[in-house]
Amino acid sequence: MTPKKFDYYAPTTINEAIQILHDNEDSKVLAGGQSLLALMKLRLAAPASLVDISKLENMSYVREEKDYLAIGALTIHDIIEHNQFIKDHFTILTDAASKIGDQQIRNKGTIGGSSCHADPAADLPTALTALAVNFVVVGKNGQRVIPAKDFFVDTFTTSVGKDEVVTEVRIPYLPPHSGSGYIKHSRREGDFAIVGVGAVVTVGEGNICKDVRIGLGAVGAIPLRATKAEEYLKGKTLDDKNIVAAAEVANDGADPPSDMHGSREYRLEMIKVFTKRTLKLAMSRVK
Amino acid sequence: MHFEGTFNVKAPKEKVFGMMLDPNQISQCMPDLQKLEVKSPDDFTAVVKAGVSFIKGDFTLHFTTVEKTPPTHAKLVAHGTGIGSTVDLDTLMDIADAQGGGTSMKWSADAKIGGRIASVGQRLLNGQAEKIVKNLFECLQTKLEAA
Amino acid sequence: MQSLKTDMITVTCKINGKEYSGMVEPRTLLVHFLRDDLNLTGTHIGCDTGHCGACTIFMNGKTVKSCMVLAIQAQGANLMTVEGLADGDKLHPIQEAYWENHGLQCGYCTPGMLMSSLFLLQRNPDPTEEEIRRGIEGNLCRCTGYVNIVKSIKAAAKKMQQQQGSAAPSIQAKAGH
Amino acid sequence: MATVTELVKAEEEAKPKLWLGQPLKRKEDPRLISGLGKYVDDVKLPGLAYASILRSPYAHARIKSIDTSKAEKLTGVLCVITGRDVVKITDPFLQISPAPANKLKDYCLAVDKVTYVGDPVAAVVAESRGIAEDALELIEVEYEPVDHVIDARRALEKDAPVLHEEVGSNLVFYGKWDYGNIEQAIKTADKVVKATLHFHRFSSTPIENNGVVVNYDRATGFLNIYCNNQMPMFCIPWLSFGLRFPSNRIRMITGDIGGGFGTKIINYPYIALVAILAMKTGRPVKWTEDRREHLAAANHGNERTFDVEVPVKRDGTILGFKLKAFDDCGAYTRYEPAGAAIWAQVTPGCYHFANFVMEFYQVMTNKCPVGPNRGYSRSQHLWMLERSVDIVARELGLDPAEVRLKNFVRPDEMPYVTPSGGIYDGGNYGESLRKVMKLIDYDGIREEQAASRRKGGKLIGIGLATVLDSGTNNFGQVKIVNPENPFSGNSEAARISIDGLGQIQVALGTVPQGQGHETFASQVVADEFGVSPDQVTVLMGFDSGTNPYSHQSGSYASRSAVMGTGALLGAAKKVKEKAAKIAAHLLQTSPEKIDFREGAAVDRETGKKIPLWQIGNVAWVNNLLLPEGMEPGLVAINFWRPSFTLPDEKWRHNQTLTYSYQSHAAVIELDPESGKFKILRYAIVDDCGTQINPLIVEGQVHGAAAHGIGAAMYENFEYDEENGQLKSSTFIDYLVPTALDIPHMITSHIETPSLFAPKGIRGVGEGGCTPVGAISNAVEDALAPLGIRITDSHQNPQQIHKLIREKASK
Repeated sequence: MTPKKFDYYAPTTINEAIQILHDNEDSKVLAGGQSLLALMKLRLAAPASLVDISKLENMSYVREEKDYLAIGALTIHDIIEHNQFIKDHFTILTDAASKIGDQQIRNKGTIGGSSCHADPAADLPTALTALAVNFVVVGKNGQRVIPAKDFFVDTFTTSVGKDEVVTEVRIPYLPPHSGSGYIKHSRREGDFAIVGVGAVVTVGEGNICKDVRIGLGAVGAIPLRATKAEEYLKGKTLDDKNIVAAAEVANDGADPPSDMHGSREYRLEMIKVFTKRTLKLAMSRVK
Repeated sequence: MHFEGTFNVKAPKEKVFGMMLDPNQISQCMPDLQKLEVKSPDDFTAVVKAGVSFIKGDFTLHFTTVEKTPPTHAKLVAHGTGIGSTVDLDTLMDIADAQGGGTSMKWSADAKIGGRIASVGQRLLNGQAEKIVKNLFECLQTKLEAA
Repeated sequence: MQSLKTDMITVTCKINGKEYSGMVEPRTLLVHFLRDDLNLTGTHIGCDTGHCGACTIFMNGKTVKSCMVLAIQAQGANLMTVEGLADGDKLHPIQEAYWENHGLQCGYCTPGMLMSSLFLLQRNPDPTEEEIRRGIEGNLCRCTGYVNIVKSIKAAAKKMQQQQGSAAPSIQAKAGH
Repeated sequence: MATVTELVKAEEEAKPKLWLGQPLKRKEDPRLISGLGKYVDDVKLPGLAYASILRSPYAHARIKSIDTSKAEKLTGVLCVITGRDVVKITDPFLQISPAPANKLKDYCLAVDKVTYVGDPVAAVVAESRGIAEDALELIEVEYEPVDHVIDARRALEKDAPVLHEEVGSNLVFYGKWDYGNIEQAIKTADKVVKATLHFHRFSSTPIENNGVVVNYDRATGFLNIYCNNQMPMFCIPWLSFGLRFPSNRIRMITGDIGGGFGTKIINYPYIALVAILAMKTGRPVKWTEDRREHLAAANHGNERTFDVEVPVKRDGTILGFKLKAFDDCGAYTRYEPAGAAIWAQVTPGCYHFANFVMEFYQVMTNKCPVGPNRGYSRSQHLWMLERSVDIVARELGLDPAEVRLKNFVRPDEMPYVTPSGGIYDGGNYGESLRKVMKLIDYDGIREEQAASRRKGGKLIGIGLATVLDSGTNNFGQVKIVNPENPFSGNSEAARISIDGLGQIQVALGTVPQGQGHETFASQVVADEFGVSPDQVTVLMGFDSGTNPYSHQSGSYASRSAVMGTGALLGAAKKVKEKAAKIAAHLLQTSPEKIDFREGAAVDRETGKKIPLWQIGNVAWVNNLLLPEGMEPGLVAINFWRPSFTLPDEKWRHNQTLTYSYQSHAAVIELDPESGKFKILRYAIVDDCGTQINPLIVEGQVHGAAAHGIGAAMYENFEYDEENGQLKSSTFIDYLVPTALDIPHMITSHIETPSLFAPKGIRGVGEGGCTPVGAISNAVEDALAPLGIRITDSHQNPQQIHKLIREKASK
């Protein structure tokens, strides 16, 4: 299996990268390549030129900034999975990263690449949606910041411009008494989700829900927020009764696809089941 | 995959029928038209660039009108190939007077996709195919309203 | 900046401690470069989509699937393949363990399996069964049902601990540590 | 003075130690763990060119036109061929079907019509893989889709689309097996249990795909074929007649093979295709199948639907089985309809009933052709039996273990003759079931299950299955499907030589794919000559230019250990007889007094010895010292065949030589909210008679079980009703179980030597796909409180969830 021919560029600075993307019609950024190269080998994707940004420096880091945790776009899943600060404060991200593909894929795949690939069934985009992260994007006219809710536009499509590159993911710190988790329902652990649910909760006195964000994967063209369930829970006690009631409306607005592993109907049901479980998991981790 | 829809326009039946079977009009509503060869109004070939995001390529679609009873009914059949895949599309159009004036256009499309895309893209296929077909008819509707 | 059109380009990298270089197309996969151009046929191909792990090698200290990496991406990289595991005629403890515990049958997945075993044990010298199974999740085997592979890795862990890294450092050097 | 223990030890050492039965480390492994294995894709020849194949995107369509001109013009392309070219230079492959199905015209490329997604349409040879694949994109094929059919029953209907007009219908074979008196049994039964059961499509998908390298040597006129076919010499008639090429100039070579499991038996169309390309281009040509090609078009296992009626007594006694089977063999017959008869090896399974009727239909559909796959054709039948036994137990309110124990054939009945003429060669089925139940603490887990049912929540299920693992087939069976078929029995060849320096070399016809033939053969031969296995060299792989063979040689039907040992013992006997004569002549004693010990021929009485090297020296180069009139050389080829018979008028005959058996027990925990379940405990007890090498036996048992677990829980070739597309055509959707998906297996053995096979060895390796039964039984057991019946061999969580939902809504 050989990809179609393409031109290859390996810029060493971000500006070079942007220039090449700008100058070359039908060019595509290559980060970890764990999804893109497979599609190119199957000859479903055949970009005329490939811009390999893996040689760019200072794009792989996990850094504690004042208001947010900054993760470099070229940070591989394996680093995220094992980062202690992330484990302590954003367990949802540890859950998601550790469930991506397998060890070799986690050794090569990057958070930026996975986000830009925007497969609605992938693990990270769902978790990042629940975390309401911001994506830092650099282009010809400098830098801009895209909130997760505006980042994912359609299947395999983001709001990142043709000659822009994602450089960093910013995760706002959670207030005290927060907990989070991600659960993937799939046939085998490393598979794409039949349904993936990420949840972040913040509670006050007596487990009153101050804030909750629920991200849903594999339920439409892009990762969704279960807004109706979120609304239901806000201000209520996060107990089993309310969690179950919220889960019942979690699939509101979801439009899942069908395939041999999960029909539309099955996925709509699983959204409820796994929203319930993920909320409980997140609650169990509140600290 | 089966898709269908109905829309009403002011334009008279004949006009609607005419536009729905006019290769030049239809092709303008196809995704990213590359080339159009019209042998006859009932037999034409269009090359379009279609797909999902960067997973796209040129499809050569050969259209023939197999049923035609002006101005109320027509059946358009298309066979096409591209990126190691095949597309077979059966489109039915039924045109009638709408209650309260105007014309109602009822369409349905059966799409069969085979080969490389079907073998890998199963999870994504339906949604994207639906988008393409729906866009096509929405585009025709706007054209009719504009006309 | 490395930039080229679709014509051939030279790749130079270190494999199992030796310098190699060759001409490739940009689209040449690393696994084909290793097998077809450098004749390192120990690394195998079992699927198209990065699921089977038969092509697993070390790239700059981490295991990757060499069918999911372009040859040019290995420019200047430090690679280790199964051919670099033994120290001359002396088998690596992991190889011994697979042999002694019947951790292979047809042997086709074995080179990749050995690479993943090494990565796992370098990182976690005393893994639980669950950790072992997770560590080789990216390597499919159709002969053994994994039972004796898990057994082999447990045995290898013991051997490597006993040897107190006498063999390990040289491997790690080769693996780019 | 020597202590008692020392004396005992000395005594032990004095006994000749047998290598047979030792857990010897494998001789193959050093090269395989060092990356030095020699697989077909590793073969490189000067001037090697690469082939790539264009395949059908349609399930069923006419080819209106193919335009290869653009592809031919691409730089680096050497040649492009289509079905139209192939028809001119080759003949259709042999068919083993009866008329009219034998009229089927099967070529290595589709001619004018494609009949499944993946059907080869054209082939390109180019200077590189990449260019060959580029060229495929430039071939323009105009198809005219026609109606397709992917359901076997539907394919039999009068108005169903017909795949191959020359055959006239989609029926390949119909046959009725009728033993005892089933109607009488039904009359006298307390109850007749009925079910319709579906066995799904899957395949063992070896990690190494198919591959072929062909070098046509114009100087010698030889076709040198490097491949990974499991029965290369069995393919010769297909290749020779198909290619119109003399069989005595076709040389078949295999090296290490990256797994086969039966799926590499019917790759001869690809061998033929590459041979044509090599002859056309005058270059050595390599084709390496990619995974998508393998999944779509290599070899699926038979899909089969059963209508089942089981007359039973209230106490659980099974009086018989009345069956209708619809076997879906896909778009071409290839090795079929062999599978339409091979299930009959295990007609009653381990059970005692005498009344049996099977009406068997084998049908072509627009899907990938099927062929042998680990447990070939018996898996389906054995699963049906095990599923039915559990359904019987449930309907009678009895414990499934109790029903099995009640109906098992008893040890005191061995050798037991089955209604279809099978002769079981010993075993204790009851003991193996009881043993496996102990391993999972059956009674304990039943109590846990009861407790958890009272509590609610996760559902625990327990599944049992005891199946036959028949080995060493009698090809006489294919005369059942077509009396004209020119094969019967089974045979294998071995050569042993002691050279001029006394070194022992062994060559076999068996074609290993990881079963350790170099190791087991060394063990067997070492015992014969009183040497250590290190002193025996066994040629790796197979080469018809250097290895002895029969045209039934190969690794299939769990036969190599048994057939190989039979052939080796015969060859050793011949060599030893001659060596003994030489030794006796040199020692001036009689051959009868000669033993072979510690690498020498020893006079039993005087203890005088002649080392093997000296015997070899005399036999070959110092031959004036040979006894008067003895021919030089010390080498023997032996052909061994089991004593089989042809089927009688009711198709009764012993259909395999050995009948190993296995009992499996699975404990699962099922999540009713998602339908997903995991295995909590898994245990296996197997009996393959005398074990040559327990390490290898254990490995085979593990591997077979993993295939069954994969099939039951993950692997499924699902086709789209609407357009006949294969939904699982990459490893993204065809789910091969990982180390996280296969549980730890507790294994134990019973060792009942075979009553018929050499050294009491029984075949092992296929395992009868036992887990498919154990797991579907466990799933139904978990869902028993809801009264759900499992009728499919594949357990997909969404399907289980659907069943639960349907029950809940009632």
